[in-house]
Amino acid sequence: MMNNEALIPKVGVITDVRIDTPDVKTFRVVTPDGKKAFDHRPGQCAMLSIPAVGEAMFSITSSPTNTEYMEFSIKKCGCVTEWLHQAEVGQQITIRGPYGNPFPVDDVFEGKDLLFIAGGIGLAPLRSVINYCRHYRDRYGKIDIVYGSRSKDDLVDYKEIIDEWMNDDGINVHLTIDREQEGWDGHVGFVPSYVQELGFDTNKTAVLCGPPIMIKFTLEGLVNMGFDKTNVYTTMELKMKCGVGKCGRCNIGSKYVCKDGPVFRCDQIDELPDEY
Amino acid sequence: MRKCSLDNLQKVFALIAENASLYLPVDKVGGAVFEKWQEGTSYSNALNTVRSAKDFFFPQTENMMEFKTKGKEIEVVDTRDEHEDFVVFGVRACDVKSFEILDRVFLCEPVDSFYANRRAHGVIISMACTRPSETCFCQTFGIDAANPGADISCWKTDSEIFFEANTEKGEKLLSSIAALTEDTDEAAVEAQKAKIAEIMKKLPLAGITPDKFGGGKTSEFFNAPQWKELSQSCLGCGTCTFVCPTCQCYDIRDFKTNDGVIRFRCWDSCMYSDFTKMAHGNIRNSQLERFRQRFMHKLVYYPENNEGIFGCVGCGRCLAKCPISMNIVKVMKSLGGEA
Amino acid sequence: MQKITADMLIEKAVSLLEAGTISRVLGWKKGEFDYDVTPYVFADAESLKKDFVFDDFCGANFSKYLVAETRKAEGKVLVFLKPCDTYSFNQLLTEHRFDREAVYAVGIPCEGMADINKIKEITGDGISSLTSKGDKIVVDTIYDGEKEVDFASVLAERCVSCKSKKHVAYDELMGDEGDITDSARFDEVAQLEAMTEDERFAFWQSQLSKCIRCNACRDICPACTCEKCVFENPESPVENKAISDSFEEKMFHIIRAFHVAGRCTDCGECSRVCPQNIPLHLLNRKFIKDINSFYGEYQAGAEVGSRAPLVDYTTEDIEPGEAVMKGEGENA
Amino acid sequence: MQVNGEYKPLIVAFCCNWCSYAGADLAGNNRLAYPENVKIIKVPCSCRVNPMFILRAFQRGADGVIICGCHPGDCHYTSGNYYTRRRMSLLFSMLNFLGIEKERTRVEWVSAAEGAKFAATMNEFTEAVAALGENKRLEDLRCKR
Repeated sequence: MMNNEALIPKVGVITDVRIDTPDVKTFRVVTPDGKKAFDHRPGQCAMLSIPAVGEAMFSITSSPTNTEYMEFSIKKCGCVTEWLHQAEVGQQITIRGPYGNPFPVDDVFEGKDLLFIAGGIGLAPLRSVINYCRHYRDRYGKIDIVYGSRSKDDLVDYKEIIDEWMNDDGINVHLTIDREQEGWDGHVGFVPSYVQELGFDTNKTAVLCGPPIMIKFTLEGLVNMGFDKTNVYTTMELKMKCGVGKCGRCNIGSKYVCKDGPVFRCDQIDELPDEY
Repeated sequence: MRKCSLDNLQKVFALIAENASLYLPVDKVGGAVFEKWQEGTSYSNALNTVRSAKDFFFPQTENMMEFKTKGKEIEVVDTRDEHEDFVVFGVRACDVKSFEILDRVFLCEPVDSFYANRRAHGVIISMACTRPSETCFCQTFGIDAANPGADISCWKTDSEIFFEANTEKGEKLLSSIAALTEDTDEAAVEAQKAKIAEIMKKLPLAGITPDKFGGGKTSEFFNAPQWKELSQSCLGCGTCTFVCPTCQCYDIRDFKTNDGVIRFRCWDSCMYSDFTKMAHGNIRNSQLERFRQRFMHKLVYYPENNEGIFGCVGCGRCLAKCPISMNIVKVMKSLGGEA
Repeated sequence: MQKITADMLIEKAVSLLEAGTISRVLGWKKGEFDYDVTPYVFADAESLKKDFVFDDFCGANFSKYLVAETRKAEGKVLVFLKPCDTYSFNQLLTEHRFDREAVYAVGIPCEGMADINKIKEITGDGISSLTSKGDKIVVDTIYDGEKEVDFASVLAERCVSCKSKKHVAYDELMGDEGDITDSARFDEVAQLEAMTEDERFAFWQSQLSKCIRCNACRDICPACTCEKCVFENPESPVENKAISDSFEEKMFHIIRAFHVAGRCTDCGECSRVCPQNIPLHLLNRKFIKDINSFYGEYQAGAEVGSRAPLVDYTTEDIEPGEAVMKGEGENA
Repeated sequence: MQVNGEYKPLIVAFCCNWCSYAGADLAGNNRLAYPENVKIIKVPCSCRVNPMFILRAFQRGADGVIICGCHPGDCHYTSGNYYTRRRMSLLFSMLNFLGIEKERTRVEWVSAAEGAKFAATMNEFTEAVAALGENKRLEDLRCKR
């Protein structure tokens, strides 16, 4: 009778902690015997928890093509994340997943030109897709990445962007920061307006992630440019407890973000009641 | 169909209790509650229990697992074990239907093993309602109080009790009490059913229909102006949620014991202000939004995901218990343009 | 004494609305049956005439609603206050929880409210209508036709031991003023005190174990007006929605009662709304009885601005050890 | 609390920083014995003791809770212990009303000079609690597994 229970987690070990920005750290997690905890698809999430502190949902930042470990880029903002930010290498946590629907990388995205737009920590879920697409580079068309943050120091994965993404053929990376800063000769301005300035071909499939306000204005901008909402994807975040569409917390309209999302096509979001 | 004299009912209980824990409604100060049968426990005449029967499968608090921590190390201890066999007697038609609604949530993939475990070990004996209350409106959702269903259906007359098995589990249980029951025709039960049908027509809420609601009606009702006045005096307490047989939202929490951590789940309410609160904001900041979520879920979202089945069974508990007497009937009437 | 009717209140409200004295009316809205009224804010004469009711089931204490309502819109809110409600009204004013200038309070006499559960105990379920007739209530049921019950026999528990028929606050009074009644409201507490510790424990264990932690007692309480309740603070270890092995419920109810000790006016709303019918008011009354016995008679809300006993002291106060003995009635 | 199969009452003593904690110190300096199962929690003033602290102590396995502060009139903050006196009078009376044995709770005023009184009080209180046996009425079974 008793079978696998989705709510009972595995133990995971933090094997590396990378300081990305003043409030974002990236954690590398494996099982105690050094393996990847489970397979996942780009855009899926995992529940991480620390006993007696709490459990929270995080998007898996590393690409599925990485078969050795998983990475999570986590911004310090609540009690679980604050605790994680104090954690050292070797600390065990619990992990369960994968949860939610991935980005349609194996069907819809194939052969398309892709435009990734991220703001702040919003790069975390997109990094998984971007690296997946880089790994299977020949399956996809041109890739554009627009990424903005408050300042140069707040750009997550800056090193990877500079050292790897920018050196790839057929990938254009456009970085921007909110305000002028010493030592920054790149673009200055908010992401939505930068996207307008750059002006993209509307045949591209766009993927957005960032703070709600950035998503709102960027989406409006894309629609004005002529993008069809059926070609724009985003990923949502709501309070979650179970991760399997039962506890009722992430319920919006008839959808459960943990199970039916977190990846949504923007025209699907329009059908949901306006609560997000 | 089998029957036995009411005088023999205690003997039937005793026989059932030999093989499994038997629970049944018992009168207490403040209303009937499900209690474990023991020698001398008498079956309540009350129409229904104050709390719903969902506790049997989805208890208010349930330990899920334990953690032992040592330095940086964590051990996850799976504390699940096979639930004991149990029988619940005297469940009304509305509550029987509520199990189907809960099943659709907990038994869909990935199956909730805690719920499934209890469900597999429980046998439900239902009881037809001969005196529904003015707050009853199960017929609104197509539930027949005269045909309560579950593993075994029962009908009680002044002198006898009639049993009809509906499932394999029910057959098995019924055969185990065969020595105390006898075969009978259906005349008495049919007569009672006809009588109940007459009563149902007379109930004050008999005319309520859910036809205006259902899947795909989100845009029609979500921004309805009525929400404001409906939710106006809602206290944001969890009474309706916790007495409701179909509300199944839960919270998962940790409790630090003296030598470890217990992770448990407990009922939660979408009416509570912290239900959707995250570290960086809350998607439902006002009571209006939270109130709307509860009723939209029962009347629109749930049916949308479950072939038109509504998330309410018309048991009337929220009508009787809401501190401010706001309830799903008033919501349906108001949104449906009847009030 | 002339009985106040809904029509008289509607007339009063309409005239005040028309005179521009008030902008809205906090009143009772007609329900599905004759007993399930809902607190409601009426904004015009039309809706008042259509839905406003005042009968034997209008028990809800409106004082707490004023905290939120007075912040919502311009103009004064008309509120009808029964004598017991006026104590909560004053207590909230003492704690500066709403602006007195934003309220127009009309005191209305009250002969007590009926408890639908008590009626059902006599008549059974299936009530199709309720009509007040002198000191009787005529109950029509779908099963047994009309039955008459004595109003006195179905009086709500808190009204049986009514502490006051005198209003302690109003802008205008309708009907006649009553007196502070010499109620026997502490009798039940005294009976419990007279029991042994074991008996008391058994009593409360059986009562509090029924609790489902719905928080209705807290949310309805006119003394519980914290913007953020301690039981909702994720930083505190007490934020716990679960009932668990009987400790959490006890903790919740002790702390709930303690937090309103000295401020509770004994309005009885907590017991009225409890879906599990736990006599929660006995906890509050125990505090009131002890306060009276230890520090002298004190009625929260009797006057605006009075200092609550727990934010006050004298150098001669009773010692806790003696207090516990006295509270148990041994030295009383 | 069971220690090597033998019942020893676990006592939580909330002691104010200025008088009672110093009193406990003095008891130690003077080699005055009091039971090792008395666990002292230092608080800035006896009125810092939130009723919830007391309930939590019982939940976590205390068999008795005692609050010690400066003598009335001697409070370092002038009036803190007067409030303590009122609060604890009401709280302890309430606990007793709920059937919690009244011997499990106590308030005692102990000055910095009263090391002997501190030790005597703890001995006496521990004995009184020991006579009652384990705290069963305010326990949390989850903590005792």
